Amino acid sequence: MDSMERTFQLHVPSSTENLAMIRDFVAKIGERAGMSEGDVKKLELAVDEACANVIEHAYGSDGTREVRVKVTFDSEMVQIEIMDTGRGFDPSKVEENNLEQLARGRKSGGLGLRLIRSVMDEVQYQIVPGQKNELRMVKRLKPAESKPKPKD
Amino acid sequence: MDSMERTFQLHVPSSTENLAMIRDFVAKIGERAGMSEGDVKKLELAVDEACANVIEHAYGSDGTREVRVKVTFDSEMVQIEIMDTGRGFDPSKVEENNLEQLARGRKSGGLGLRLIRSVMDEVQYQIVPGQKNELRMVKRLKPAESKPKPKD
Amino acid sequence: MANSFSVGRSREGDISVLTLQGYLDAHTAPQFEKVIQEEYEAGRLRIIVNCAGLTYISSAGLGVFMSFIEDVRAAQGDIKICSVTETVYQVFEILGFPSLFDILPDQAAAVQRFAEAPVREG
Amino acid sequence: MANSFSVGRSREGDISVLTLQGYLDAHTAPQFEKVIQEEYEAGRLRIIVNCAGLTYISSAGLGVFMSFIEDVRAAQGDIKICSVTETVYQVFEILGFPSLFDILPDQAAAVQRFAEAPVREG
Ligand SMILES: Nc1ncnc2c1ncn2[C@@H]1O[C@H](COP(=O)(O)OP(=O)(O)O)[C@@H](O)[C@H]1O
Ligand SMILES: Nc1ncnc2c1ncn2[C@@H]1O[C@H](COP(=O)(O)OP(=O)(O)O)[C@@H](O)[C@H]1O
Repeated sequence: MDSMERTFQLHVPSSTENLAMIRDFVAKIGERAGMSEGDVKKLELAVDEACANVIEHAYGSDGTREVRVKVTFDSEMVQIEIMDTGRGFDPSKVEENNLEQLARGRKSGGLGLRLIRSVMDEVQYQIVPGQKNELRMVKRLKPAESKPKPKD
Repeated sequence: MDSMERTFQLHVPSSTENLAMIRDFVAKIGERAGMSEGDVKKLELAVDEACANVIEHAYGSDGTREVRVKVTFDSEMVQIEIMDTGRGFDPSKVEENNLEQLARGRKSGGLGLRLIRSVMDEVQYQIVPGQKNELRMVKRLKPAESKPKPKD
Repeated sequence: MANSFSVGRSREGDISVLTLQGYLDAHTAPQFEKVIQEEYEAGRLRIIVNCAGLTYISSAGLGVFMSFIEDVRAAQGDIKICSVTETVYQVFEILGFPSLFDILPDQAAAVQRFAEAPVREG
Repeated sequence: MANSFSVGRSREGDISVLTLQGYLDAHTAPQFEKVIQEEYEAGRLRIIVNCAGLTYISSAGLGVFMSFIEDVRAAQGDIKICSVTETVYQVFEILGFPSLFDILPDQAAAVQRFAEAPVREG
Protein backbone atom coordinates (compact mmCIF):
# COMPACT_ATOMS: atom_id res chain seq x y z
CA MET A 1 0.00 0.00 0.00
CA ASP A 2 1.24 3.47 -0.75
CA SER A 3 1.05 6.15 1.91
CA MET A 4 -1.36 8.36 -0.03
CA GLU A 5 -4.29 9.54 1.99
CA ARG A 6 -7.74 8.57 0.74
CA THR A 7 -11.01 10.14 1.79
CA PHE A 8 -14.53 8.73 1.61
CA GLN A 9 -17.76 10.34 2.73
CA LEU A 10 -21.25 9.04 3.30
CA HIS A 11 -24.24 11.25 4.15
CA VAL A 12 -27.51 9.59 5.09
CA PRO A 13 -30.82 10.58 6.68
CA SER A 14 -30.78 10.31 10.47
CA SER A 15 -32.77 7.11 10.71
CA THR A 16 -31.62 3.93 12.42
CA GLU A 17 -32.51 1.93 9.30
CA ASN A 18 -29.40 3.50 7.72
CA LEU A 19 -27.01 2.16 10.36
CA ALA A 20 -26.47 -1.05 8.41
CA MET A 21 -25.45 0.97 5.35
CA ILE A 22 -23.03 3.02 7.44
CA ARG A 23 -21.47 -0.14 8.89
CA ASP A 24 -21.01 -1.67 5.43
CA PHE A 25 -19.41 1.55 4.22
CA VAL A 26 -16.78 1.71 6.97
CA ALA A 27 -16.19 -2.05 6.83
CA LYS A 28 -15.28 -1.86 3.16
CA ILE A 29 -12.85 0.96 3.78
CA GLY A 30 -11.35 -0.80 6.78
CA GLU A 31 -10.70 -3.86 4.59
CA ARG A 32 -9.24 -1.65 1.91
CA ALA A 33 -6.92 -0.08 4.48
CA GLY A 34 -5.68 -3.58 5.26
CA MET A 35 -7.23 -4.05 8.70
CA SER A 36 -7.70 -7.50 10.19
CA GLU A 37 -11.26 -8.85 10.24
CA GLY A 38 -11.42 -8.29 13.99
CA ASP A 39 -10.39 -4.66 13.72
CA VAL A 40 -12.87 -4.07 10.92
CA LYS A 41 -15.62 -5.35 13.24
CA LYS A 42 -14.45 -2.94 15.96
CA LEU A 43 -14.48 -0.04 13.53
CA GLU A 44 -18.03 -0.93 12.50
CA LEU A 45 -19.07 -1.09 16.13
CA ALA A 46 -17.60 2.30 17.06
CA VAL A 47 -19.16 4.04 14.07
CA ASP A 48 -22.52 2.35 14.60
CA GLU A 49 -22.58 3.40 18.28
CA ALA A 50 -21.59 6.96 17.45
CA CYS A 51 -24.16 7.33 14.67
CA ALA A 52 -26.91 5.72 16.77
CA ASN A 53 -26.14 8.34 19.43
CA VAL A 54 -26.37 11.15 16.89
CA ILE A 55 -29.74 9.85 15.70
CA GLU A 56 -31.17 9.25 19.16
CA HIS A 57 -29.62 12.03 21.22
CA ALA A 58 -28.36 14.81 18.94
CA TYR A 59 -31.45 14.68 16.71
CA GLY A 60 -33.95 13.29 19.24
CA SER A 61 -34.88 10.51 16.80
CA ASP A 62 -35.97 12.98 14.12
CA GLY A 63 -35.35 10.89 11.01
CA THR A 64 -35.25 13.81 8.57
CA ARG A 65 -31.87 15.28 9.57
CA GLU A 66 -28.50 14.24 8.20
CA VAL A 67 -25.64 12.15 9.59
CA ARG A 68 -22.28 12.59 7.89
CA VAL A 69 -19.50 10.06 8.11
CA LYS A 70 -16.06 10.85 6.72
CA VAL A 71 -13.39 8.16 6.60
CA THR A 72 -9.75 8.84 5.80
CA PHE A 73 -7.00 6.29 5.74
CA ASP A 74 -3.31 6.12 5.00
CA SER A 75 -0.68 3.53 5.72
CA GLU A 76 -0.81 4.18 9.46
CA MET A 77 -4.39 4.65 10.51
CA VAL A 78 -8.06 4.89 9.73
CA GLN A 79 -9.67 8.12 10.91
CA ILE A 80 -13.42 8.55 11.20
CA GLU A 81 -15.24 11.84 11.59
CA ILE A 82 -18.94 11.88 12.38
CA MET A 83 -20.77 15.16 12.00
CA ASP A 84 -24.21 16.35 13.02
CA THR A 85 -25.94 19.70 13.48
CA GLY A 86 -28.05 18.59 16.44
CA ARG A 87 -28.31 19.27 20.12
CA GLY A 88 -24.78 18.42 21.23
CA PHE A 89 -23.69 17.37 24.73
CA ASP A 90 -20.83 17.49 27.18
CA PRO A 91 -19.04 14.15 26.98
CA SER A 92 -17.20 14.82 30.25
CA LYS A 93 -20.55 14.91 32.09
CA VAL A 94 -21.64 11.46 30.96
CA GLU A 95 -21.70 9.10 33.96
CA GLU A 96 -19.76 5.89 33.57
CA ASN A 97 -22.02 3.26 35.11
CA ASN A 98 -20.78 -0.24 35.45
CA LEU A 99 -22.89 -3.16 34.31
CA GLU A 100 -24.20 -4.04 37.75
CA GLN A 101 -25.35 -0.47 38.36
CA LEU A 102 -27.09 -0.43 35.01
CA ALA A 103 -28.81 -3.73 35.64
CA ARG A 104 -29.89 -2.68 39.16
CA GLY A 105 -31.34 0.54 37.76
CA ARG A 106 -33.05 -1.38 34.92
CA LYS A 107 -31.12 0.98 32.68
CA SER A 108 -29.66 0.08 29.37
CA GLY A 109 -27.85 3.34 28.64
CA GLY A 110 -24.21 4.25 28.94
CA LEU A 111 -22.74 1.26 27.15
CA GLY A 112 -22.21 3.00 23.81
CA LEU A 113 -19.53 5.48 24.80
CA ARG A 114 -17.74 2.77 26.75
CA LEU A 115 -17.64 0.53 23.68
CA ILE A 116 -16.42 3.39 21.48
CA ARG A 117 -13.61 4.25 23.89
CA SER A 118 -12.50 0.68 24.31
CA VAL A 119 -12.28 -0.25 20.63
CA MET A 120 -10.77 2.97 19.22
CA ASP A 121 -7.30 4.39 19.86
CA GLU A 122 -8.34 8.07 19.90
CA VAL A 123 -11.75 9.60 20.57
CA GLN A 124 -12.38 13.35 20.59
CA TYR A 125 -15.58 15.37 20.55
CA GLN A 126 -15.84 18.95 19.29
CA ILE A 127 -19.26 20.26 20.19
CA VAL A 128 -20.92 23.48 19.00
CA PRO A 129 -24.57 22.71 19.88
CA GLY A 130 -27.06 23.18 17.05
CA GLN A 131 -24.29 24.18 14.65
CA LYS A 132 -21.74 21.48 14.24
CA ASN A 133 -20.89 18.59 16.47
CA GLU A 134 -18.02 16.45 15.45
CA LEU A 135 -16.63 13.21 16.76
CA ARG A 136 -13.18 12.25 15.57
CA MET A 137 -11.96 8.70 16.14
CA VAL A 138 -8.77 7.01 15.10
CA LYS A 139 -7.84 3.36 14.85
CA ARG A 140 -4.18 2.75 14.16
CA LEU A 141 -3.18 -0.02 11.79
CA LYS A 142 -1.01 -2.72 13.25
CA PRO A 143 2.38 -2.95 11.54
CA ALA A 144 1.43 -6.23 9.88
CA GLU A 145 -1.73 -4.66 8.48
CA SER A 146 -0.10 -1.72 6.79
CA LYS A 147 2.17 -3.97 4.77
CA PRO A 148 0.87 -5.23 1.46
CA LYS A 149 -0.81 -8.57 1.99
CA PRO A 150 0.35 -11.56 0.01
CA LYS A 151 -2.11 -12.52 -2.71
CA ASP A 152 -3.53 -16.00 -2.43
CA MET B 1 -44.00 4.05 1.82
CA ASP B 2 -44.53 7.68 2.65
CA SER B 3 -43.83 10.33 0.04
CA MET B 4 -41.06 12.01 2.03
CA GLU B 5 -37.95 12.64 0.02
CA ARG B 6 -34.72 11.06 1.25
CA THR B 7 -31.21 12.02 0.24
CA PHE B 8 -28.00 9.99 0.40
CA GLN B 9 -24.53 10.98 -0.70
CA LEU B 10 -21.32 9.07 -1.28
CA HIS B 11 -17.99 10.71 -2.13
CA VAL B 12 -15.07 8.49 -3.09
CA PRO B 13 -11.64 8.89 -4.66
CA SER B 14 -11.72 8.66 -8.47
CA SER B 15 -10.35 5.15 -8.73
CA THR B 16 -12.07 2.24 -10.47
CA GLU B 17 -11.55 0.10 -7.38
CA ASN B 18 -14.34 2.17 -5.79
CA LEU B 19 -16.93 1.34 -8.43
CA ALA B 20 -18.05 -1.75 -6.52
CA MET B 21 -18.68 0.40 -3.43
CA ILE B 22 -20.69 2.87 -5.50
CA ARG B 23 -22.80 0.06 -6.98
CA ASP B 24 -23.52 -1.39 -3.55
CA PHE B 25 -24.52 2.04 -2.30
CA VAL B 26 -27.07 2.72 -5.04
CA ALA B 27 -28.33 -0.87 -4.96
CA LYS B 28 -29.21 -0.55 -1.27
CA ILE B 29 -31.08 2.67 -1.86
CA GLY B 30 -32.87 1.23 -4.89
CA GLU B 31 -34.06 -1.67 -2.73
CA ARG B 32 -35.11 0.74 -0.02
CA ALA B 33 -37.09 2.74 -2.58
CA GLY B 34 -38.96 -0.47 -3.39
CA MET B 35 -37.52 -1.16 -6.84
CA SER B 36 -37.67 -4.63 -8.37
CA GLU B 37 -34.43 -6.60 -8.43
CA GLY B 38 -34.15 -6.04 -12.18
CA ASP B 39 -34.52 -2.29 -11.88
CA VAL B 40 -31.96 -2.20 -9.06
CA LYS B 41 -29.50 -3.92 -11.40
CA LYS B 42 -30.20 -1.32 -14.09
CA LEU B 43 -29.66 1.50 -11.62
CA GLU B 44 -26.32 -0.03 -10.60
CA LEU B 45 -25.31 -0.33 -14.23
CA ALA B 46 -26.15 3.27 -15.14
CA VAL B 47 -24.31 4.65 -12.12
CA ASP B 48 -21.30 2.40 -12.69
CA GLU B 49 -21.03 3.46 -16.34
CA ALA B 50 -21.37 7.12 -15.48
CA CYS B 51 -18.77 6.97 -12.69
CA ALA B 52 -16.36 4.92 -14.80
CA ASN B 53 -16.63 7.67 -17.45
CA VAL B 54 -15.90 10.36 -14.87
CA ILE B 55 -12.82 8.46 -13.71
CA GLU B 56 -11.52 7.65 -17.17
CA HIS B 57 -12.55 10.67 -19.21
CA ALA B 58 -13.28 13.61 -16.89
CA TYR B 59 -10.27 12.89 -14.67
CA GLY B 60 -8.07 11.10 -17.21
CA SER B 61 -7.64 8.16 -14.80
CA ASP B 62 -6.12 10.37 -12.10
CA GLY B 63 -7.12 8.40 -8.99
CA THR B 64 -6.70 11.26 -6.52
CA ARG B 65 -9.75 13.33 -7.50
CA GLU B 66 -13.27 12.92 -6.13
CA VAL B 67 -16.45 11.40 -7.54
CA ARG B 68 -19.69 12.42 -5.84
CA VAL B 69 -22.88 10.44 -6.09
CA LYS B 70 -26.12 11.83 -4.69
CA VAL B 71 -29.22 9.68 -4.58
CA THR B 72 -32.68 11.00 -3.78
CA PHE B 73 -35.86 9.02 -3.76
CA ASP B 74 -39.51 9.52 -3.03
CA SER B 75 -42.58 7.45 -3.77
CA GLU B 76 -42.33 8.10 -7.50
CA MET B 77 -38.71 7.91 -8.55
CA VAL B 78 -35.07 7.49 -7.77
CA GLN B 79 -32.89 10.38 -8.91
CA ILE B 80 -29.12 10.11 -9.20
CA GLU B 81 -26.74 13.03 -9.54
CA ILE B 82 -23.08 12.40 -10.34
CA MET B 83 -20.68 15.28 -9.94
CA ASP B 84 -17.08 15.82 -10.94
CA THR B 85 -14.77 18.81 -11.37
CA GLY B 86 -12.89 17.39 -14.35
CA ARG B 87 -12.50 18.02 -18.03
CA GLY B 88 -16.13 17.86 -19.14
CA PHE B 89 -17.39 17.04 -22.65
CA ASP B 90 -20.17 17.73 -25.08
CA PRO B 91 -22.54 14.76 -24.92
CA SER B 92 -24.23 15.80 -28.19
CA LYS B 93 -20.92 15.30 -30.02
CA VAL B 94 -20.48 11.70 -28.92
CA GLU B 95 -20.86 9.39 -31.93
CA GLU B 96 -23.35 6.57 -31.61
CA ASN B 97 -21.59 3.62 -33.17
CA ASN B 98 -23.46 0.39 -33.53
CA LEU B 99 -21.92 -2.89 -32.43
CA GLU B 100 -20.78 -3.95 -35.90
CA GLN B 101 -19.00 -0.64 -36.48
CA LEU B 102 -17.29 -0.95 -33.12
CA ALA B 103 -16.20 -4.51 -33.81
CA ARG B 104 -14.94 -3.64 -37.31
CA GLY B 105 -12.91 -0.77 -35.90
CA ARG B 106 -11.59 -2.97 -33.05
CA LYS B 107 -13.09 -0.31 -30.81
CA SER B 108 -14.68 -0.98 -27.48
CA GLY B 109 -15.88 2.53 -26.68
CA GLY B 110 -19.28 4.12 -26.97
CA LEU B 111 -21.26 1.42 -25.21
CA GLY B 112 -21.48 3.19 -21.87
CA LEU B 113 -23.65 6.13 -22.84
CA ARG B 114 -25.89 3.81 -24.81
CA LEU B 115 -26.40 1.59 -21.77
CA ILE B 116 -27.09 4.59 -19.53
CA ARG B 117 -29.71 5.99 -21.92
CA SER B 118 -31.44 2.67 -22.39
CA VAL B 119 -31.83 1.77 -18.71
CA MET B 120 -32.74 5.19 -17.27
CA ASP B 121 -35.89 7.23 -17.90
CA GLU B 122 -34.20 10.66 -17.89
CA VAL B 123 -30.55 11.54 -18.55
CA GLN B 124 -29.25 15.12 -18.53
CA TYR B 125 -25.73 16.52 -18.47
CA GLN B 126 -24.83 19.98 -17.19
CA ILE B 127 -21.22 20.65 -18.08
CA VAL B 128 -18.99 23.49 -16.84
CA PRO B 129 -15.55 22.08 -17.76
CA GLY B 130 -13.04 22.07 -14.90
CA GLN B 131 -15.56 23.53 -12.50
CA LYS B 132 -18.59 21.33 -12.11
CA ASN B 133 -19.93 18.66 -14.38
CA GLU B 134 -23.16 17.08 -13.36
CA LEU B 135 -25.11 14.15 -14.71
CA ARG B 136 -28.69 13.82 -13.53
CA MET B 137 -30.51 10.57 -14.15
CA VAL B 138 -33.98 9.48 -13.11
CA LYS B 139 -35.54 6.07 -12.90
CA ARG B 140 -39.26 6.13 -12.23
CA LEU B 141 -40.76 3.57 -9.88
CA LYS B 142 -43.38 1.31 -11.35
CA PRO B 143 -46.76 1.70 -9.62
CA ALA B 144 -46.42 -1.72 -7.98
CA GLU B 145 -43.02 -0.76 -6.58
CA SER B 146 -44.13 2.39 -4.82
CA LYS B 147 -46.73 0.53 -2.81
CA PRO B 148 -45.67 -0.94 0.52
CA LYS B 149 -44.58 -4.53 -0.03
CA PRO B 150 -46.25 -7.27 1.95
CA LYS B 151 -44.04 -8.64 4.69
CA ASP B 152 -43.28 -12.32 4.45
CA MET C 1 -32.21 -5.18 4.23
CA ALA C 2 -35.69 -5.31 5.71
CA ASN C 3 -35.24 -8.96 6.66
CA SER C 4 -31.80 -8.68 8.18
CA PHE C 5 -32.94 -9.49 11.69
CA SER C 6 -35.41 -11.97 13.09
CA VAL C 7 -36.27 -13.63 16.39
CA GLY C 8 -37.52 -17.22 16.32
CA ARG C 9 -39.38 -18.71 19.29
CA SER C 10 -39.55 -22.30 20.44
CA ARG C 11 -39.92 -24.29 23.68
CA GLU C 12 -37.71 -26.87 25.38
CA GLY C 13 -39.83 -28.21 28.24
CA ASP C 14 -40.57 -25.16 30.40
CA ILE C 15 -37.83 -23.11 28.78
CA SER C 16 -38.44 -20.45 26.09
CA VAL C 17 -35.78 -20.46 23.40
CA LEU C 18 -35.35 -17.25 21.42
CA THR C 19 -33.22 -17.72 18.32
CA LEU C 20 -31.62 -14.56 16.95
CA GLN C 21 -30.71 -14.22 13.28
CA GLY C 22 -28.85 -11.39 11.57
CA TYR C 23 -27.83 -8.12 13.17
CA LEU C 24 -29.04 -6.61 16.41
CA ASP C 25 -28.49 -2.85 16.33
CA ALA C 26 -30.44 0.28 17.33
CA HIS C 27 -32.79 -0.37 14.42
CA THR C 28 -33.63 -3.98 15.19
CA ALA C 29 -33.33 -3.98 19.02
CA PRO C 30 -37.00 -2.94 19.48
CA GLN C 31 -38.06 -6.19 17.75
CA PHE C 32 -36.03 -8.22 20.23
CA GLU C 33 -37.27 -6.14 23.15
CA LYS C 34 -40.88 -6.76 22.15
CA VAL C 35 -40.39 -10.54 22.13
CA ILE C 36 -38.63 -10.61 25.51
CA GLN C 37 -41.31 -8.30 26.91
CA GLU C 38 -44.00 -10.74 25.76
CA GLU C 39 -42.20 -13.68 27.37
CA TYR C 40 -41.85 -11.71 30.58
CA GLU C 41 -45.50 -10.69 30.65
CA ALA C 42 -46.64 -14.23 29.95
CA GLY C 43 -44.58 -15.35 32.95
CA ARG C 44 -42.19 -17.40 30.82
CA LEU C 45 -39.11 -16.48 32.80
CA ARG C 46 -36.73 -19.29 31.90
CA ILE C 47 -35.29 -17.92 28.71
CA ILE C 48 -32.45 -19.10 26.49
CA VAL C 49 -31.23 -16.69 23.84
CA ASN C 50 -29.54 -18.70 21.09
CA CYS C 51 -27.08 -16.44 19.26
CA ALA C 52 -25.74 -18.92 16.68
CA GLY C 53 -27.15 -16.88 13.80
CA LEU C 54 -26.39 -13.48 15.33
CA THR C 55 -23.77 -11.78 13.18
CA TYR C 56 -23.54 -8.43 14.95
CA ILE C 57 -24.57 -6.78 18.19
CA SER C 58 -24.31 -3.17 19.35
CA SER C 59 -25.07 -1.58 22.73
CA ALA C 60 -28.71 -1.21 21.75
CA GLY C 61 -28.95 -5.00 21.58
CA LEU C 62 -26.96 -5.51 24.75
CA GLY C 63 -29.26 -3.01 26.42
CA VAL C 64 -32.23 -5.32 25.88
CA PHE C 65 -30.53 -8.04 27.97
CA MET C 66 -29.59 -5.47 30.60
CA SER C 67 -33.04 -3.96 31.00
CA PHE C 68 -34.75 -7.31 31.70
CA ILE C 69 -32.23 -9.35 33.63
CA GLU C 70 -32.90 -7.98 37.11
CA ASP C 71 -36.67 -8.26 36.83
CA VAL C 72 -36.48 -11.76 35.39
CA ARG C 73 -34.16 -12.89 38.20
CA ALA C 74 -36.26 -11.17 40.86
CA ALA C 75 -39.09 -13.42 39.64
CA GLN C 76 -36.88 -16.56 39.96
CA GLY C 77 -36.17 -16.80 36.23
CA ASP C 78 -33.03 -16.23 34.20
CA ILE C 79 -31.83 -15.31 30.75
CA LYS C 80 -29.06 -17.64 29.60
CA ILE C 81 -27.12 -17.01 26.42
CA CYS C 82 -25.72 -19.69 24.13
CA SER C 83 -23.89 -20.38 20.86
CA VAL C 84 -22.28 -16.96 20.64
CA THR C 85 -19.97 -16.37 17.65
CA GLU C 86 -16.51 -15.02 18.31
CA THR C 87 -17.26 -11.52 17.04
CA VAL C 88 -20.33 -11.13 19.20
CA TYR C 89 -18.57 -12.65 22.20
CA GLN C 90 -15.86 -10.00 21.94
CA VAL C 91 -18.46 -7.28 22.39
CA PHE C 92 -19.95 -9.13 25.38
CA GLU C 93 -16.49 -9.33 26.85
CA ILE C 94 -15.59 -5.67 26.48
CA LEU C 95 -18.63 -4.81 28.60
CA GLY C 96 -18.16 -7.55 31.17
CA PHE C 97 -21.23 -9.59 30.20
CA PRO C 98 -19.58 -12.90 31.14
CA SER C 99 -19.63 -11.88 34.83
CA LEU C 100 -23.31 -10.96 34.70
CA PHE C 101 -24.75 -13.67 32.43
CA ASP C 102 -24.41 -17.41 32.02
CA ILE C 103 -22.99 -17.82 28.54
CA LEU C 104 -22.97 -21.44 27.34
CA PRO C 105 -21.36 -23.07 24.32
CA ASP C 106 -24.58 -24.58 22.95
CA GLN C 107 -28.28 -24.89 23.60
CA ALA C 108 -28.05 -28.29 25.29
CA ALA C 109 -25.54 -26.84 27.76
CA ALA C 110 -27.87 -23.91 28.41
CA VAL C 111 -30.79 -26.24 29.12
CA GLN C 112 -28.54 -28.28 31.42
CA ARG C 113 -27.47 -25.09 33.20
CA PHE C 114 -31.10 -24.26 33.99
CA ALA C 115 -31.31 -27.62 35.77
CA GLU C 116 -28.16 -26.91 37.81
CA ALA C 117 -28.59 -23.19 38.47
CA PRO C 118 -32.08 -21.92 37.68
CA VAL C 119 -31.22 -18.39 38.83
CA ARG C 120 -27.75 -16.97 38.65
CA GLU C 121 -26.58 -14.54 41.28
CA GLY C 122 -25.71 -11.50 39.08
CA MET D 1 -13.21 -6.91 -2.41
CA ALA D 2 -9.78 -7.68 -3.83
CA ASN D 3 -10.89 -11.17 -4.85
CA SER D 4 -14.21 -10.21 -6.37
CA PHE D 5 -13.24 -11.18 -9.89
CA SER D 6 -11.25 -14.06 -11.32
CA VAL D 7 -10.70 -15.83 -14.63
CA GLY D 8 -10.14 -19.58 -14.60
CA ARG D 9 -8.57 -21.35 -17.61
CA SER D 10 -9.08 -24.91 -18.78
CA ARG D 11 -9.08 -26.88 -22.05
CA GLU D 12 -11.71 -29.00 -23.77
CA GLY D 13 -9.88 -30.67 -26.66
CA ASP D 14 -8.57 -27.79 -28.77
CA ILE D 15 -10.90 -25.28 -27.13
CA SER D 16 -9.81 -22.83 -24.42
CA VAL D 17 -12.42 -22.38 -21.73
CA LEU D 18 -12.27 -19.15 -19.72
CA THR D 19 -14.45 -19.27 -16.61
CA LEU D 20 -15.44 -15.88 -15.21
CA GLN D 21 -16.29 -15.41 -11.54
CA GLY D 22 -17.59 -12.30 -9.78
CA TYR D 23 -17.99 -8.88 -11.37
CA LEU D 24 -16.51 -7.59 -14.58
CA ASP D 25 -16.38 -3.81 -14.48
CA ALA D 26 -13.90 -1.08 -15.43
CA HIS D 27 -11.71 -2.17 -12.53
CA THR D 28 -11.53 -5.86 -13.34
CA ALA D 29 -11.81 -5.76 -17.18
CA PRO D 30 -8.01 -5.42 -17.62
CA GLN D 31 -7.58 -8.82 -15.93
CA PHE D 32 -9.94 -10.43 -18.42
CA GLU D 33 -8.34 -8.56 -21.32
CA LYS D 34 -4.91 -9.86 -20.33
CA VAL D 35 -6.09 -13.47 -20.36
CA ILE D 36 -7.82 -13.19 -23.75
CA GLN D 37 -4.75 -11.40 -25.12
CA GLU D 38 -2.57 -14.31 -23.98
CA GLU D 39 -4.87 -16.85 -25.63
CA TYR D 40 -4.85 -14.81 -28.82
CA GLU D 41 -1.08 -14.47 -28.88
CA ALA D 42 -0.61 -18.16 -28.22
CA GLY D 43 -2.82 -18.88 -31.23
CA ARG D 44 -5.55 -20.48 -29.11
CA LEU D 45 -8.41 -18.96 -31.06
CA ARG D 46 -11.26 -21.31 -30.21
CA ILE D 47 -12.44 -19.74 -26.99
CA ILE D 48 -15.45 -20.40 -24.80
CA VAL D 49 -16.20 -17.83 -22.11
CA ASN D 50 -18.24 -19.53 -19.38
CA CYS D 51 -20.24 -16.88 -17.53
CA ALA D 52 -22.04 -19.09 -15.00
CA GLY D 53 -20.27 -17.36 -12.09
CA LEU D 54 -20.38 -13.87 -13.56
CA THR D 55 -22.66 -11.73 -11.40
CA TYR D 56 -22.27 -8.40 -13.15
CA ILE D 57 -20.94 -6.93 -16.38
CA SER D 58 -20.55 -3.32 -17.49
CA SER D 59 -19.50 -1.87 -20.84
CA ALA D 60 -15.85 -2.17 -19.88
CA GLY D 61 -16.29 -5.94 -19.73
CA LEU D 62 -18.36 -6.04 -22.92
CA GLY D 63 -15.63 -3.99 -24.57
CA VAL D 64 -13.13 -6.81 -24.05
CA PHE D 65 -15.29 -9.15 -26.15
CA MET D 66 -15.73 -6.43 -28.77
CA SER D 67 -12.09 -5.57 -29.14
CA PHE D 68 -11.02 -9.17 -29.88
CA ILE D 69 -13.87 -10.70 -31.83
CA GLU D 70 -12.95 -9.43 -35.31
CA ASP D 71 -9.30 -10.42 -35.04
CA VAL D 72 -10.13 -13.84 -33.63
CA ARG D 73 -12.60 -14.50 -36.43
CA ALA D 74 -10.23 -13.18 -39.08
CA ALA D 75 -7.85 -15.91 -37.89
CA GLN D 76 -10.60 -18.56 -38.23
CA GLY D 77 -11.34 -18.73 -34.51
CA ASP D 78 -14.33 -17.62 -32.46
CA ILE D 79 -15.35 -16.51 -29.00
CA LYS D 80 -18.50 -18.30 -27.89
CA ILE D 81 -20.29 -17.37 -24.70
CA CYS D 82 -22.18 -19.77 -22.43
CA SER D 83 -24.10 -20.16 -19.18
CA VAL D 84 -25.06 -16.50 -18.91
CA THR D 85 -27.24 -15.51 -15.93
CA GLU D 86 -30.38 -13.55 -16.56
CA THR D 87 -28.99 -10.26 -15.25
CA VAL D 88 -25.91 -10.41 -17.41
CA TYR D 89 -27.92 -11.56 -20.44
CA GLN D 90 -30.10 -8.44 -20.15
CA VAL D 91 -27.03 -6.25 -20.56
CA PHE D 92 -25.91 -8.31 -23.57
CA GLU D 93 -29.36 -7.86 -25.05
CA ILE D 94 -29.54 -4.10 -24.64
CA LEU D 95 -26.40 -3.79 -26.74
CA GLY D 96 -27.35 -6.37 -29.36
CA PHE D 97 -24.72 -8.95 -28.40
CA PRO D 98 -26.95 -11.90 -29.39
CA SER D 99 -26.71 -10.87 -33.05
CA LEU D 100 -22.92 -10.65 -32.91
CA PHE D 101 -22.01 -13.59 -30.67
CA ASP D 102 -23.04 -17.21 -30.30
CA ILE D 103 -24.50 -17.39 -26.81
CA LEU D 104 -25.18 -20.96 -25.66
CA PRO D 105 -27.08 -22.29 -22.65
CA ASP D 106 -24.20 -24.38 -21.30
CA GLN D 107 -20.59 -25.37 -21.94
CA ALA D 108 -21.46 -28.64 -23.68
CA ALA D 109 -23.65 -26.72 -26.14
CA ALA D 110 -20.83 -24.25 -26.75
CA VAL D 111 -18.37 -27.09 -27.49
CA GLN D 112 -20.95 -28.65 -29.81
CA ARG D 113 -21.42 -25.30 -31.55
CA PHE D 114 -17.70 -25.14 -32.33
CA ALA D 115 -18.12 -28.48 -34.15
CA GLU D 116 -21.07 -27.18 -36.19
CA ALA D 117 -19.96 -23.59 -36.82
CA PRO D 118 -16.30 -22.98 -35.99
CA VAL D 119 -16.49 -19.35 -37.11
CA ARG D 120 -19.63 -17.31 -36.91
CA GLU D 121 -20.34 -14.68 -39.52
CA GLY D 122 -20.68 -11.58 -37.33
N1 LIG E 1 -23.95 12.47 19.74
C1 LIG E 1 -24.54 12.74 20.92
N2 LIG E 1 -25.32 13.85 21.04
C2 LIG E 1 -25.92 14.13 22.20
N3 LIG E 1 -25.79 13.39 23.31
C3 LIG E 1 -25.03 12.29 23.28
C4 LIG E 1 -24.36 11.91 22.09
N4 LIG E 1 -23.67 10.79 22.34
C5 LIG E 1 -23.89 10.48 23.63
N5 LIG E 1 -24.71 11.38 24.21
C6 LIG E 1 -25.13 11.40 25.64
O1 LIG E 1 -24.30 10.48 26.35
C7 LIG E 1 -25.11 9.46 27.00
C8 LIG E 1 -24.38 8.12 26.99
O2 LIG E 1 -24.31 7.63 25.67
P1 LIG E 1 -24.11 6.08 25.43
O3 LIG E 1 -22.97 5.64 26.25
O4 LIG E 1 -23.97 5.86 23.98
O5 LIG E 1 -25.40 5.36 25.99
P2 LIG E 1 -26.93 5.49 25.50
O6 LIG E 1 -26.92 6.09 24.14
O7 LIG E 1 -27.41 4.09 25.51
O8 LIG E 1 -27.60 6.35 26.53
C9 LIG E 1 -26.40 9.46 26.25
O9 LIG E 1 -27.47 9.00 27.03
C10 LIG E 1 -26.56 10.93 25.86
O10 LIG E 1 -27.09 11.68 26.93
N1 LIG F 1 -18.04 12.13 -17.71
C1 LIG F 1 -17.40 12.30 -18.89
N2 LIG F 1 -16.43 13.24 -19.00
C2 LIG F 1 -15.79 13.43 -20.17
N3 LIG F 1 -16.05 12.73 -21.29
C3 LIG F 1 -16.99 11.79 -21.26
C4 LIG F 1 -17.72 11.52 -20.06
N4 LIG F 1 -18.60 10.55 -20.33
C5 LIG F 1 -18.43 10.21 -21.63
N5 LIG F 1 -17.48 10.96 -22.20
C6 LIG F 1 -17.06 10.92 -23.62
O1 LIG F 1 -18.03 10.19 -24.34
C7 LIG F 1 -17.45 9.04 -24.99
C8 LIG F 1 -18.39 7.86 -24.99
O2 LIG F 1 -18.56 7.38 -23.69
P1 LIG F 1 -19.04 5.90 -23.45
O3 LIG F 1 -20.25 5.67 -24.29
O4 LIG F 1 -19.23 5.68 -22.01
O5 LIG F 1 -17.88 4.96 -24.03
P2 LIG F 1 -16.37 4.80 -23.53
O6 LIG F 1 -16.29 5.37 -22.16
O7 LIG F 1 -16.16 3.34 -23.55
O8 LIG F 1 -15.56 5.53 -24.55
C9 LIG F 1 -16.15 8.80 -24.26
O9 LIG F 1 -15.20 8.14 -25.06
C10 LIG F 1 -15.75 10.20 -23.85
O10 LIG F 1 -15.09 10.85 -24.91
